[in-house]
Amino acid sequence: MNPLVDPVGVVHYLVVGAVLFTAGIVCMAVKRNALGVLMGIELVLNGANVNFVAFGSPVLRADAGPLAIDGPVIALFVIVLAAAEAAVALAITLNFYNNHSTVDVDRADELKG
Amino acid sequence: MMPSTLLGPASLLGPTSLLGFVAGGGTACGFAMVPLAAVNWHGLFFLAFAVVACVMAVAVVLADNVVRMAFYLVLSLGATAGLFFLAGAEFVGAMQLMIYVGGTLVLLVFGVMLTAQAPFVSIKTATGDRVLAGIVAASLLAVLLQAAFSVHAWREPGRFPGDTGGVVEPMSTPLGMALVGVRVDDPSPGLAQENGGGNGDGSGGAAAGGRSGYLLPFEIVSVHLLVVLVGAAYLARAKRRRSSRELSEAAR
Amino acid sequence: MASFLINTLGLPAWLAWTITATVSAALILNVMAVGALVFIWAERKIAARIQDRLGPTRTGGKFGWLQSVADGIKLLAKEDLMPEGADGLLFRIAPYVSFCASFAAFIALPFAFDFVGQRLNVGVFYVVAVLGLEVFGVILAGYASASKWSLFGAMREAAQVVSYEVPLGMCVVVPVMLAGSMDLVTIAEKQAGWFTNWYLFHDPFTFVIFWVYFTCAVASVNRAPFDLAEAESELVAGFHTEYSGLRWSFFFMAEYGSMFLVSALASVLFLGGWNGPVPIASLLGLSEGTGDTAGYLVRLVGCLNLILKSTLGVVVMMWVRWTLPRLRIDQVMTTCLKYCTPIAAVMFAGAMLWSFFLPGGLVGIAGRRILSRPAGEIREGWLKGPGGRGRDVVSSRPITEAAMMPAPLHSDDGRRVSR
Amino acid sequence: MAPILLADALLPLATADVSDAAVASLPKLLGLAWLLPLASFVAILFFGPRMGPHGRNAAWLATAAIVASFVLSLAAAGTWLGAHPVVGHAAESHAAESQAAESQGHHAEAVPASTGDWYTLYEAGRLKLSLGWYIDGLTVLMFVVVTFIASCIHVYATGYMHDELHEVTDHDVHLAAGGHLHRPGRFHRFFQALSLFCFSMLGIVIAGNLAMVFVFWELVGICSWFLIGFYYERKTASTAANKAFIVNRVGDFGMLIGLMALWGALGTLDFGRLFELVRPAADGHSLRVPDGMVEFAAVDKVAAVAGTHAGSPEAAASEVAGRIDGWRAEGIGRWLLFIAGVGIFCGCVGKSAQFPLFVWLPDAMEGPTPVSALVHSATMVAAGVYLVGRFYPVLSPDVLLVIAYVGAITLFIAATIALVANDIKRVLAYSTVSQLGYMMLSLGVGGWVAGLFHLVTHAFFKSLLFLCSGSVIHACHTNDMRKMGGLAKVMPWTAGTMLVGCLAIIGAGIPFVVGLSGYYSKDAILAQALSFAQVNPRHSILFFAVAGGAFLTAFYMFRLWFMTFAGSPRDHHVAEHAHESPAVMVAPLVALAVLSVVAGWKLPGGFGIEPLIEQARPAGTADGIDGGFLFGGLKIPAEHDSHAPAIHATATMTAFTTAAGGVLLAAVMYLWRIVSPFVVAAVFRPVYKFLAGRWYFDELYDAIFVRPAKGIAAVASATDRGFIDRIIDGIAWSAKKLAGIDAWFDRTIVDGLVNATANATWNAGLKLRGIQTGRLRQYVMFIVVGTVAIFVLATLLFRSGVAAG
Amino acid sequence: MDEPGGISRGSLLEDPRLDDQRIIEFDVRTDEMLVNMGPQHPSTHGVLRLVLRTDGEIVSEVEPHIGYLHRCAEKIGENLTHRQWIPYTDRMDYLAAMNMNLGWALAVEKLMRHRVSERARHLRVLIAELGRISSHLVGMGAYGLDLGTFSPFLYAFREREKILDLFEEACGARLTYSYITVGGLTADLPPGWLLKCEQFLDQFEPVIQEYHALLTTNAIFVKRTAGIGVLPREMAIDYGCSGPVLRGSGVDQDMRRDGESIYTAMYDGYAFEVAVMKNGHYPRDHAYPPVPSDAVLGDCWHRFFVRMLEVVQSMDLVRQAIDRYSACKEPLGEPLKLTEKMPAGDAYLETECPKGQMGFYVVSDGTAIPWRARARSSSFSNLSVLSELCRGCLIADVPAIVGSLDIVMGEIDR
Repeated sequence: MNPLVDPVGVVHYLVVGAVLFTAGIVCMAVKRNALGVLMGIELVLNGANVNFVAFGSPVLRADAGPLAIDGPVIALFVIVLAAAEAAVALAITLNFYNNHSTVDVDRADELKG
Repeated sequence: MMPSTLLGPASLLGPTSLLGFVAGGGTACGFAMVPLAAVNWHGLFFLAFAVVACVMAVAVVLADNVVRMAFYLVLSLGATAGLFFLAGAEFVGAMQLMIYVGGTLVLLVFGVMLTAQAPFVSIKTATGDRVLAGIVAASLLAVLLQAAFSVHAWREPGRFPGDTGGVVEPMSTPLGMALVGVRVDDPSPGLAQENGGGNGDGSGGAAAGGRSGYLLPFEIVSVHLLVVLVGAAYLARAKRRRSSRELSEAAR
Repeated sequence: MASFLINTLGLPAWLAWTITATVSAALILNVMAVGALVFIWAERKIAARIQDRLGPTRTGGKFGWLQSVADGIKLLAKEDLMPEGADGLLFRIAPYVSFCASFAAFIALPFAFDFVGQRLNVGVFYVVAVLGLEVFGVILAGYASASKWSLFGAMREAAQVVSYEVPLGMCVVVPVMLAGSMDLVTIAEKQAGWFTNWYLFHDPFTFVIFWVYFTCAVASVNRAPFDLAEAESELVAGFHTEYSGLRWSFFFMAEYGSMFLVSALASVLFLGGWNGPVPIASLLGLSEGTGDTAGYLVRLVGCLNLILKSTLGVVVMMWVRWTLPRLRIDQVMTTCLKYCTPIAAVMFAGAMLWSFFLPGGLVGIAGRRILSRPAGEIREGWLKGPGGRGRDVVSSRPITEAAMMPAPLHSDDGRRVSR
Repeated sequence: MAPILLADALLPLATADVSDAAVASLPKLLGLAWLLPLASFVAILFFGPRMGPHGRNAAWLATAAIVASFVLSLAAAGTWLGAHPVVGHAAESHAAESQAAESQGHHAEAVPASTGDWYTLYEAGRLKLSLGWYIDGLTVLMFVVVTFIASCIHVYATGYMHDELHEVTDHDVHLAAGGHLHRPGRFHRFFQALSLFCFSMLGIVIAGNLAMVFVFWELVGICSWFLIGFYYERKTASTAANKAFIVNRVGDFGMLIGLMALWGALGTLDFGRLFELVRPAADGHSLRVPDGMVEFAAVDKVAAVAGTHAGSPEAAASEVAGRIDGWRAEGIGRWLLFIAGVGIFCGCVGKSAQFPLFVWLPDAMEGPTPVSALVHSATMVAAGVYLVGRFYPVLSPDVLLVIAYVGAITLFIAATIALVANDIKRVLAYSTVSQLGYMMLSLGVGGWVAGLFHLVTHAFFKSLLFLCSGSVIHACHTNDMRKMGGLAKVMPWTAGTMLVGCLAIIGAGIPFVVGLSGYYSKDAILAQALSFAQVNPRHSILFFAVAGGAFLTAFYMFRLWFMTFAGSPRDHHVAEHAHESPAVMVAPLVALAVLSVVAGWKLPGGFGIEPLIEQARPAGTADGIDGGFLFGGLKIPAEHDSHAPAIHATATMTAFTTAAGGVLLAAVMYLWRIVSPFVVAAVFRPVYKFLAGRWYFDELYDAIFVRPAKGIAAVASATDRGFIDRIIDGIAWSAKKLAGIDAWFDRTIVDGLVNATANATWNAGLKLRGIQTGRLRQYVMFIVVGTVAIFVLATLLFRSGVAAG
Repeated sequence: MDEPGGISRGSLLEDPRLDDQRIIEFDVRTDEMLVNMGPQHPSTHGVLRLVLRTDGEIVSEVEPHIGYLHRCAEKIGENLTHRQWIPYTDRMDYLAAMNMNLGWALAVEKLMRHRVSERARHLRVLIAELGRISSHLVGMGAYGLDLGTFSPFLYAFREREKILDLFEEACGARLTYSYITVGGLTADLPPGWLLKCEQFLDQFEPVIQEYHALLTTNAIFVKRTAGIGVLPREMAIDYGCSGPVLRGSGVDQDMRRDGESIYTAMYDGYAFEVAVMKNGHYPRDHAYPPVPSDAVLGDCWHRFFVRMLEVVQSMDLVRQAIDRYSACKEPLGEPLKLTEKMPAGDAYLETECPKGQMGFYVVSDGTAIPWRARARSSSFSNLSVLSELCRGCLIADVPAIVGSLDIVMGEIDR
């Protein structure tokens, strides 16, 4: 399983995906800047994407994996939707900034109990 | 080899140290034990991209300055695109570069600039929050890694792409066909026969049988994008503000 | 080259590949660096000629041909300044980001048949995508300089490049559609033969869209009249106001590299790539696909062809720069959104209809395209592997049996489909 | 025959070696020709009001679209003819040759139709809905004819609808407040509907299956509704539109039954598949009840067979297959085939205004005249005939006989009504109905080519006649022929072209030498009817109906022409204002007039419309059909039998004499006025009143359907109010009382409980709101913690399962 | 945001969004930026410093800061004789030093009620109009530079060099001439000069069409200038604008025609038509390109175009002057010897310089040294209107507008 000698397998990608995912989660949980939270979301989506590509890759699995072309297709959809999500999130952030003069998400607590 | 017993302590140390383990451990044993001729270049590039992606992702977490965060994110996403290329998903990789890194992040940076006021460039987070998030994230990472290693089929090594510099199947054509509803990668015998007869040029009726294509999701995503475009433009639209003079006149 | 090393010199495979990769990278780096030197000199001379001057005449003896080298030495010797309030890391790294993006795009650019750093199946997209990354360095530079003029330049650049990627992408898609491939090598191969086979002359729509592409390309590499990001009369020097010395020169190298790149892309997509207007090689009975000396010679001529065409594009860009005033930012955006994008869209639709109804093109008679082929045939072609797609690609690169075989596929009932 | 000539000129383009590829391009060409009007429709729908002042440019867009369609159709015709040239039998229709040679000559080699699907909408099991095409010579011809006439009418309508370009004062609408209706012009909307109509009509023509036909059939219906009700503020117009729509639905109901019969039994609606099933090529394309229908009809026997082979379906299936021929011989399934045929024909009855559903067509004249010309003479009503022609191979002799009789009745009734009508457009409308009857009759008696040939020629001269009448109406501002007269002097072009139209419709010509287009088509029908009558003497009434119809046609057409154009003006007010129409209206008239003259002719090479239709003849129908189980001893004669000199000469002479007689009588009564029409009317007062009352069909339907329906409704309403409502009131009263008791219970006990619960919830909520911190980042943490918890739990609980994976 | 150069916010509007009725729409709430354009900036024509208050790309206010080139010229003038001050006038509008010399010389001559000889008069016209051409060439070329096109600048300088060659031959200097002086000129023209001048005019005439092609009618140039920085007629008059700036707004005023008699007498017998738009068109005695449809009277394009027309007009005047000068057979006459005794009193005279109306005021107490010497700078008045023109424009329009005003800081700061 050493990637330097053995062929790279799915699990290697899964590890990378997991790290990206976790980093994204931490980013979302730690950043007070709305744009930082947004970046965390991008990281999370990217981590998921890595998994999709890995599952569908013809290289990483000798048997082409059960997802075959579905993997990249879903990854594509994720990318596209991430772009859409980023646009909307940016718009929301700007709106928030217009109304509150800050991008600190901790200040967006008007709906607290 | 990555012994799963190491996962326990590693998860306690948080994502950074684990990443260090993955990268450092892998390289160390690779170079120490493997003769140079046996080095798997595909794997080496994988390691390089993976390390960049992970380190930069962690750097995003650790950075305070929002523009630097964006910069690290670009590097992370770019390295991920490299991973996609290595996995044979060239089209996805190119798309990742184009849309994600190119489009999304420019948008982000735009946002950063619009809000790049001195007080907001770096908003500090309480240390307690960081520690708490680190612990929770470590447990999440542990769970994810456990899941990744738990399925035997995923642990099987992949194929050597050969000594051909990584020439793999072109994926864009079947991908494009799948997006318009034709699954060329999935031959079902009945379908081919059905298509052969009847139709004049056989262009119709290919969507039936076997795995379905992605025409419908593709269309939905198209419409979704349009809606998002309109919605985003609406949310961030120009707003009319009445000047104080108008307001005072209205009050009178 | 790798096969040569392995087979003739008997080097181990890993060493052969490493050497090959290093040589490729070095070559491309040289294309960029030397290209930048040459183009800077050419820009000086061309500008001078346009402006009734002589330009550099003495450096290096004649024609001032060493002027760029002298400039380079001067830049190397210059003090590397950084403003006090700058973000050090980003300020230092920004020029390299720009340069790397421009450099990375060269990897997929074919200079002739098989003269390509890494042949990618999605070459076109890759080049356009990576080229788009160049803007990132500019934005970082603008932000990190802690100068308002730089920030202005960076914001303009961001808005401009993001907008122009839309029509640029649309224009690029047209040759992709006509060739049925995103592989730059394939696209160029499809235009082999007389110059009438070039996609520029394929139909009226492609002819129009070439000019749209060129406009958008000029805009996306920030050349006049779209050089808003560094508009010297408004923003002093825009995003690189605070840069000096080597870092500044990296921005310049990136700019000239990108200019060459978009011109080369235009050549590959519309002007037949490395195929000359007259197919001299095939008239003489030579083939570029063979691995012998004649084949290498033919490819070398093709390489010259492409470089000539690209240089022509660069020269036209310079000519434009020294002739036209600069547009205003809102006019730049108007040009993009109100003119280029709709024209590109309409031309795209037109080219699509044209290739559907008149698949043979205006003059040349090409085979039936992938669009008009029934799905079953495409599937068969795909199952047969890369060699089975369209025209048989004669490749000098050794493709092992394992690589030829796509991943085995399952039929519905789980049985392996044997081929 | 200009379009065909043009198409001929295109022939060299389609050389033999590319013919296959050329034919393969037909679906694209015709598909584009079909979709262009749709594009125009969509464009006008969204941008119509913005197209120039008052949407003026919408007309140009629509016209451009249909003209482009026409050009594409011509190209398609050229392609088709290049691939399947019409050659050889130049003189065969009039100078009879040896029938043996003939039948070996062109009947033997059937030109295959091009079929296929553009797009499959839905496919599950046997049900397949697709957009497909069925292209043969007939399709191509119809495309050319429809698009050509539509082009003419588009051009014409740009002039005719000119009033709609600005504010319109509708003098036919009286407002309650007094005065007339003022409304904005609807110029673009007219062309919008016209484009949609062209699209739908072409859709019917190109359709590759019955489902698609049905869709466009209904689309044509709705377009007709739009166009008839174009002046929807007028009560007459809106009711006429509704009438047309509802009457058509009656026919469509029958059509649905037919569709269900076909699909239920055969599982396909595809033309090519249907024809193959009904007339298998293996069987020499002879008609037989398909296996599916037999099986479907003999469902109890199949069940019995299945019962004997319980447990082995394969054996049962093979047994059934073995026995099907026997069952077929028993006649099982014939009824199903009959029902299918009659059902489809029902739809055609509605659309083609056949007896008894013809009542809508005359009323439909409330629409603007171009609509009448296009929709209700040349194309939409032709759809029914076209469908019968297209569906011909599936129709059994019994169905054909039904069709023939319906056609005969229609042609006679309509012709008689036309005798006494005074509204110029109504005369033409009844004439249309009558001519459609001709076509149906012709198809019914086996005259497939004759009927469709008449369809084409009729399309030319009837649209011509309508446009002429429109021109007259445009000039006189009245529809009433009694107010016209002597218009030939002021409107020479209109009068001349209309005379050509009248001559064409009565089939004028020099017998055996040359004639106008109607001469050829009508003679063919007559000959076929005569041939049929000779083979089946019991049904010789059909021939007499045709011959009598020819006489009546001649009479009323010339009555119309004489009353309108000849003599001296009757109403000076009208005559003073009359003027020739603008060039944009006259040009289509001339074009159509020329075509009305030449459409029946043949080129020296033997090319003509009739041979082209002959080429498209469905396989197996050339030699006539024997059999028929309902009406016994029926034999549909082969069509080329009617070309025998004996039959053909008789038919030609009959046609000539009847037509001449009709014209003569009309001249006597309306031109020379030797016999006063009023005197005739007075003498035959009961007949006149009967005819003037249009055979009282409307009243009849009113009495049979509308009144009983209303009566039943009244009874139901009374029952509802007097009986049911009472019961319900009583129930309601007692419920109210009960509710009073319940309310007390509810307030005290139930509410108490609920309030207590609510208080508890409220208090709990107050305590729990602390969790809702409003901190985004904490929520993320909660999510992660939750996810991890679920994973851990799942792993603990389903440990074994995960480990196995 | 730090406050550059110690400009306090109070000197600018508090929040223009709230008080300015015109700005009622905005998309993203952005903070305003104060940016310094100049004094070291490529397109501020010297050492002008503009403080821009911008909201994104939109300029809400421009405040010019001047004085970086102040050299106390007027104060120095109170310590020198009338003739000694002439070199100082050279350094005011250093691009049209001849016209500066002429203005001061005429003012002093007005004080002394002196008339120069005919030959000197025609020579003065010749030199002054050549000076106008050279000044406009710089203004025009530099304007192209402001809009981002470099080549026309060099084309303009190529031609200007030839004029400077002529000047050098006449007086020995290329920038600061001190050629025209009180009572005449320092020297007569050398032999053969007129021929060279005519040669220059002949080859220069077709070059103007080149400028029109590259600038005046260039689509991008028109887009950048037409309708930008519109200076209404009334505002131009109110702010005391003059010269091409004033005429570009459609005001028909030219000191050569409307000035005081001592100045207008210089142009007696010369035929020229003031370059101003009247009844919708410019005087068309030469082949000019048509006015683009989106140009508004008073915008940058018109200001630029008026200069282009005046170049041709001046060429015509130079030709006339050459004819008259060579027809004059009388001697040029020596410049005045300004002795101790000067008439007491004061004199003020405005002349039409290339940049506008340049006025010199001299007060004499009877000694050889003026009691007061003052200059009324045309560029100064023209610059004052900048704040009005730039309100609400884009950043890229600021150089376009500044360039169209064609200011010279030496004249403003003195």
